[in-house]
Amino acid sequence: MTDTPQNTLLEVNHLTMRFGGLTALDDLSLAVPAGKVTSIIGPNGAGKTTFFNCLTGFYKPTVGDVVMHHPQHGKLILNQLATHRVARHAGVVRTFQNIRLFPSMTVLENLMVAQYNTLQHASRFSLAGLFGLAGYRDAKAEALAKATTWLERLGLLDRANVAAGNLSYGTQRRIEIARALCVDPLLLCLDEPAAGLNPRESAELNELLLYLSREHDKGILLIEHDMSVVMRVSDQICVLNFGHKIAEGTPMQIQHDPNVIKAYLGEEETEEASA
Amino acid sequence: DYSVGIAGPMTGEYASAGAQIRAGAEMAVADINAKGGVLGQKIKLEIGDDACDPKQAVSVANAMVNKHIVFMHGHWCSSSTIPASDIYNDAQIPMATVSTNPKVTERGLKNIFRIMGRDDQQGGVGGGFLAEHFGSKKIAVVDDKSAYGKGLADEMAKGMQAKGVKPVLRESITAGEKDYSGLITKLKAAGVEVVAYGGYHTEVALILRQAQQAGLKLTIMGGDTMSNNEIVTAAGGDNANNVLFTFAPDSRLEPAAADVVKRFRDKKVEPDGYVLYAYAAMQLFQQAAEKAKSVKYADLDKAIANGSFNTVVGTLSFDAKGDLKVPAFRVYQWKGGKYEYFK
Amino acid sequence: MGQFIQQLINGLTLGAVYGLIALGYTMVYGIIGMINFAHGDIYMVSAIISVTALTLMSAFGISSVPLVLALVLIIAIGFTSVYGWAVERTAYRPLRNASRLAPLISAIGMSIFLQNMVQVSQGARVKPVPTLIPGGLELFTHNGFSVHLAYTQIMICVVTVVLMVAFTGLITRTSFGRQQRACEQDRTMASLLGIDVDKTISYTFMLGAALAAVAGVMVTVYYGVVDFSIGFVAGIKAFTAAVLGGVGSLPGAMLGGVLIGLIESYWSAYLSPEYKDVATFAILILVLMFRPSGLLGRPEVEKV
Amino acid sequence: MSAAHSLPLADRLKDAVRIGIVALLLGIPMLGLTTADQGGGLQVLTRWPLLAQFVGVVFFGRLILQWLVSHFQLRKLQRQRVAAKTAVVQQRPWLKWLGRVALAFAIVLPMAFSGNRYVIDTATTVLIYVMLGWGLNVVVGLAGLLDLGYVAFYAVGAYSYGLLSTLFGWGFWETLPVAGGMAALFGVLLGWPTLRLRGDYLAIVTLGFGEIIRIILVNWTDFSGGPNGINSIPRPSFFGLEFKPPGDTPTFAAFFHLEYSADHRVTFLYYLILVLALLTNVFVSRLRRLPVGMAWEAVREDELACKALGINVTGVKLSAYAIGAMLGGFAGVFFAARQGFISPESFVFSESATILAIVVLGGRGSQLGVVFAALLLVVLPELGRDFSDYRMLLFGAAMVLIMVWRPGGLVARREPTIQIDTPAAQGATP
Amino acid sequence: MSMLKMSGVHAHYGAIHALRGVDLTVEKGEIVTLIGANGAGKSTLMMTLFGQPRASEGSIQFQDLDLLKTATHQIARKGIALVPEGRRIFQRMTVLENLQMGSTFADGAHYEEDLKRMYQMFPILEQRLNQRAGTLSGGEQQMLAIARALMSRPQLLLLDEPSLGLAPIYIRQVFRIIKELNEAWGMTILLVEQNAHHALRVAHRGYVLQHGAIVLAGSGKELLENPQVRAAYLESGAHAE
Ligand SMILES: Nc1ncnc2c1ncn2[C@@H]1O[C@H](COP(=O)(O)OP(=O)(O)OP(=O)(O)O)[C@@H](O)[C@H]1O
Ligand SMILES: Nc1ncnc2c1ncn2[C@@H]1O[C@H](COP(=O)(O)OP(=O)(O)OP(=O)(O)O)[C@@H](O)[C@H]1O
Ligand SMILES: CC(C)C[C@H](N)C(=O)O
Ligand SMILES: [Mg+2]
Ligand SMILES: [Mg+2]
Repeated sequence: MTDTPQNTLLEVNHLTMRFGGLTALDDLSLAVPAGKVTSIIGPNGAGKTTFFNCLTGFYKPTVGDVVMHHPQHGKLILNQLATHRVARHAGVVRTFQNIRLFPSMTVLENLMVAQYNTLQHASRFSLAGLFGLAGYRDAKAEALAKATTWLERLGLLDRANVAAGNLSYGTQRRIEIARALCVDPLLLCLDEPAAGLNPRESAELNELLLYLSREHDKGILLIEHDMSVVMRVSDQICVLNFGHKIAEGTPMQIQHDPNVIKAYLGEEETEEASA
Repeated sequence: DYSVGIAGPMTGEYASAGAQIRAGAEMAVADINAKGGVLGQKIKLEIGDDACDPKQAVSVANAMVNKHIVFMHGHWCSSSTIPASDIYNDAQIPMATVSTNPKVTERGLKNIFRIMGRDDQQGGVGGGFLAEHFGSKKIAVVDDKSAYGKGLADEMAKGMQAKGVKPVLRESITAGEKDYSGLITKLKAAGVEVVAYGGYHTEVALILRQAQQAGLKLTIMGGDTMSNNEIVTAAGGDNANNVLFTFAPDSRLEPAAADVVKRFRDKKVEPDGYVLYAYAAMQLFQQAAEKAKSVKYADLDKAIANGSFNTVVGTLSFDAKGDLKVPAFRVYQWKGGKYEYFK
Repeated sequence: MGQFIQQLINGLTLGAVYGLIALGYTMVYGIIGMINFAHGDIYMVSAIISVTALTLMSAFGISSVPLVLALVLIIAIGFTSVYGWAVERTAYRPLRNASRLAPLISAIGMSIFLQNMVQVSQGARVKPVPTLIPGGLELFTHNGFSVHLAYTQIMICVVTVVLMVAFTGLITRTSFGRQQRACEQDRTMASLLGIDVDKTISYTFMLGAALAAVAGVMVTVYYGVVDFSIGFVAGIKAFTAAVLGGVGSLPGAMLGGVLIGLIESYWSAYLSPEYKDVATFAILILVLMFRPSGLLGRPEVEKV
Repeated sequence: MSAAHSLPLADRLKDAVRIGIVALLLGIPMLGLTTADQGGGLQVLTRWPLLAQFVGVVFFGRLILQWLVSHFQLRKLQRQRVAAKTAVVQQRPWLKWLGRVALAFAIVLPMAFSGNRYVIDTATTVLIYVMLGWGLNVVVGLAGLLDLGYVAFYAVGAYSYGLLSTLFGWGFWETLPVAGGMAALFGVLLGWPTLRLRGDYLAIVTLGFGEIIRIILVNWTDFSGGPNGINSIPRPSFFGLEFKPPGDTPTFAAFFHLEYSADHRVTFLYYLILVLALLTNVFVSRLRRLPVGMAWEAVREDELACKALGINVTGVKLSAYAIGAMLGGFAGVFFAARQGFISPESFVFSESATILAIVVLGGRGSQLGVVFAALLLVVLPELGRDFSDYRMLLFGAAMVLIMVWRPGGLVARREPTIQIDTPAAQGATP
Repeated sequence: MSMLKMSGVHAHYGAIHALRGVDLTVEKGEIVTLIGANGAGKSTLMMTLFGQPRASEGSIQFQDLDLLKTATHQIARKGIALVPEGRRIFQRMTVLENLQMGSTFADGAHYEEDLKRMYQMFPILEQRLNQRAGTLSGGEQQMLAIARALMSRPQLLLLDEPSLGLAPIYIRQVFRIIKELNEAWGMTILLVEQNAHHALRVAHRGYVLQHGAIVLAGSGKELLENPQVRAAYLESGAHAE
């Protein structure tokens, strides 16, 4: 990789995860640069989601570590942090492959909950909030503004007051992305964000991802099977198979890597993607 | 019409006691009304269910006040009687009760009259009796952790110790459970032959049964609640014959009660336990009202406090606290399905 | 020593009774995924029914113990499972799609109802039956303490183990068991696969009630005294047993029951019987702190 | 099962016969047969006429019900719908209105029923339960933590006041915050070991916790008075004025030149709990709109998602326990002050069950629903006192029926905590 | 007679009117695909066939069976199987048990053979046979959901986004399987897909659903070439360039 260490946001060292006899991740090392989109692809069961789980504290890796280079807090070893600290302290926020919204809360509430830490702080652990002090009111207005901005950006504004669980699958996917954005992550980890979106909607997603990385300088880790997304937005792609890294490089390199074609893309796909 | 109230556990675990109170009071009211009522007025009976829960007892008491009752008999559980009596006192309603915990009359309330002895008295009698008759055997004191049971057991222990007999074991059980094998093993290991028990009869029956199964022969000394004839069949076989208990003199044996007893039996109600006490409470009210020629609190209360009344449970008269002047307690023994004075 | 062994026997028997009730509890849990507070009362109903049945037997002069036992079991199981069915039909089925708490509350209501129904219709007085199987073995005497093993104790333990094995097989090995589990996990999906969810749940309740019925008969025969209020404590103990062992696991229910039985019997024999329930709950809490899904419950690894 | 049009008579008869048979089977062991102690042993008694009546009632009842159902279903069929998975309602002005009416009624009640001690006292009980319901609602309704031992905190509050007042002479108002704090502490104590538990595991642990507290109160006689409880707990005074017959201390009646009446205290207690309850309501409603409140609900919905968003689930849960417990503690202090006598019998499991039932019947998370449910669950058994034996029977049946009638609770809908104007009122599809 | 005929079907979730008069037919032996934007009602339509939610108006006929009057589980036993949205596998059961669930009401005689067939189609499932299904990866779960539906040997197979979460190499495999099921086994298939390219290519006919109503119908080829359809559902950013 050509990234200088200063540019590296996240560093994965020899990560291994075993479940009983099954090795889901096998000695994975990887550097994720800031402000760029890094995609993780690989066949089903390759260990991609497991990688996210290790990264965000949901699983404790068997071997290895994940280091976050945080501009303010310095080096943080993510796999030693409690799950919620990964998001709160290290600024690494994820979405889930199986959507996990708060189904009976409205879309807007989902987005407000995401700003819990900021708001809780502003409410002085509820005291200021209880008495409706100005500091809290301002913070709340700000949070609301942020939520509406992202809703608008994702074309969801008209659904703001609907219970999240009552929406269709594709809509829920987009809400989950908006919710993650409301946490203001440094590194955004998206697990198959385009699943359930039609080609047109995926195209809109592309725009969003590029906008986030280019304009907001967010680091993005992307797991996706939709090549029209991956090839379009990635700065760098890492391919996993059986928990091993089998290739790494730019979209161009990956598309033509024979190992990747054999294990993942299949023969025809190359034609199609380059068409 | 005059309304009088009775209250007790009509539902819940001790519902059978509630049924006794109810049967007694209903018969008494019917009898009194048949003879023309009180001061020319009929009596109407109000029934309250407190399920032995103090909070419900308060609620029942308030409801009774609202129904403008002029006299109250209840509640059954001491823990219900205590908070409820505050309310009757506030509302100036005289009341009779069979609750035996000393605190019932120890709080300086003027409106409460206990037509039964106190736990410290019956415990003293029971404990003393044990010391005299079974002093050479190993005795354990057991209670069921209820206000009534624990108080009684403590008093029995005191009564024994006063006569120089020390219990070898002091244990508590949880009422409402079924398995007392732990207790029995413990008794057996300690070589206990006699148990002074504070609590209700259901547990005693189970303890006796299980002791028999475990090959342990026990004699149990209990309090007033053992007068319930459920214990005979519940204890199985002739186990109940090993149950001794203290209770007020058996009014069923008194000629004065013979007629009433017979009528209860005709109605297939065995007038044991608290049946006749409820009957007597109503008689107390009737006689006091007749004497005072009024059902106003001041008059009625004074009449009860100073009078002496002939009832189916004997002659009732009260001391300054409202306790019975002559709280005779006798020791009984179950014999072939009936209880009789210990011989 | 003698006392120790005696308490072991007592504790195992008590534990077997808890376990037996817990089996039905856990089975029903396995299908509706929630606490069936009325289970203890179903057990109480069956105990009352078996008292009536036993009394009938003696009225008819049937005296062969095995025959009496078999007939009483059949009668109790038969009638009690109808109760199980009816409870499910009235208090649970209408709440299929409600929040998880709704059936919990209707179950509490049902429990109050059953208890008072029995009180009103059968009377509040305790119901004793004569000892059906008297006697037992005198195992040995140690320091003047003779260790007793009653025949009923043997019977209870054997029956419990047999039922546990049989029902474990039913649930883990048969298609019916799979259907039950499917209904618990996703009722809509189960029906999309052709499973008649209502029927499966009804059958499970009837089986659960049948297990409670066996427990009711055993307890009636063992303790000889039952009344309308015995359901509550038994229900709580069984519930605790099921959770301690891991809800949904039948061997777990058994293990939990036996553990609680032993804790209770040793605690009350050597320490203070007043605090034996405190000990039980404290141990439960401790166990759950380290094994949040009970002793034999499969830990819920949630894949995200 | 299927969308039944009105059934032909034969089918309806068949159905009723089937139900009748079930009734017969249910009835035989309970109504048809009974055992009674006829001196020396049980005897079986038969009551066939009673059984026949029962089966008859069920049979014809079913027929009529069937007829009613199929009659009304015809119309319902046309708009047969499945309820949306989760209902969020934007605005329901009539609810607010209903709330106001309830409040107004609560305020004038003692005037309207002045002198009727029973009504005011029952209303006081209702309000205690309302307050308890609102407290438990934080834990169960909002945070989704099934708590079957809520009565423990109620007990902590009650005993705090009972002990502090009888031993150290503390007054009602001094004790209130201390007891609340104590209860909150116990809340955290209970919450801490149960953080990882879910569903029924949590339920039994909380139930056990409640029992542990009760058993300790029963057995630790030196501390708590054991089964005898604590007596002669002082009643709260009106800013130092006691509710007593005229005597040496300043009394309420004397100060206001009123004739002494026992009703003054009852009325005062009523208003006291009304104020406490209303404060609770304001407090909880505000909290619900604050970040903690939203976090409670989010934790209820999906704990893992909360963690992924950086929410400290432990803290959120503990705060719910602490606040719920604190409110229970306040209610406990009031209870002790009102009763003047407390004993462990008042803090049994069935109390927890009642409070939980109030929350669920009310509709989880609905403040107003709790009021109606408390009213129902307190007043129903009171009304039933005249039925004596059948009282609890009817109560149990009513609990089942209400739940079946309104599975989501009396006021089922959840009000969003925050809303914005959305472009164009939405139809069904995006 | 058509295999499946829906006419004028309406469905509601509470106040939400999700289907607004859908007319749709599927002939025996056809592959019919249904496309539409998020929230158009595709998944609702599939579930409505099973009565979850039950249609509030209109009629649904499966061969000679009136589905509106048939209980959900009866419908499933009549030879319709669904791969639902969100997979809905039984998380706490093993992979094998999930497959057995699928064959609960199938003819037992084919059980072993069917199982082999599934292992052939999705070899990974055989490797994971005794793993709890909830711990499978997303794509593995999707394959399991498909296999479970096939285990019942349905006459009519409903697939709600079967390619969701699958790697490209498997997506092609799934479409191959769809074709094979249709051609070699004569299975009738109703398919909902976001991957409209693929779907329309294998389908004989297609429908476009919008706001709960069918707005367009035609052969797969026609729809692929329809400019409106292309603009609304097919053109991705990459293709538009
Ligand atoms: N908790 C677990 N227990 C056992 N095995 C697991 C667990 N979690 C994951 N696995 C296994 O590890 C492997 C990797 O799973 P993972 O979810 O990371 O795959 P993935 O790359 O995300 O695949 P997909 O693209 O299908 O989502 C899978 O084979 C899965 O079955
Ligand atoms: N359980 C539910 N409760 C209430 N409304 C619902 C529910 N499920 C779906 N809806 C609504 O019904 C409409 C149709 O949803 P449906 O899931 O059928 O869409 P879809 O076409 O499958 O979309 P997608 O492509 O995103 O899966 C949407 O407006 C959605 O918000
Ligand atoms: C025996 C009964 C009258 C009740 C018991 N004596 C009590 O006071 O609680
Ligand atoms: Mg994955
Ligand atoms: Mg869909």
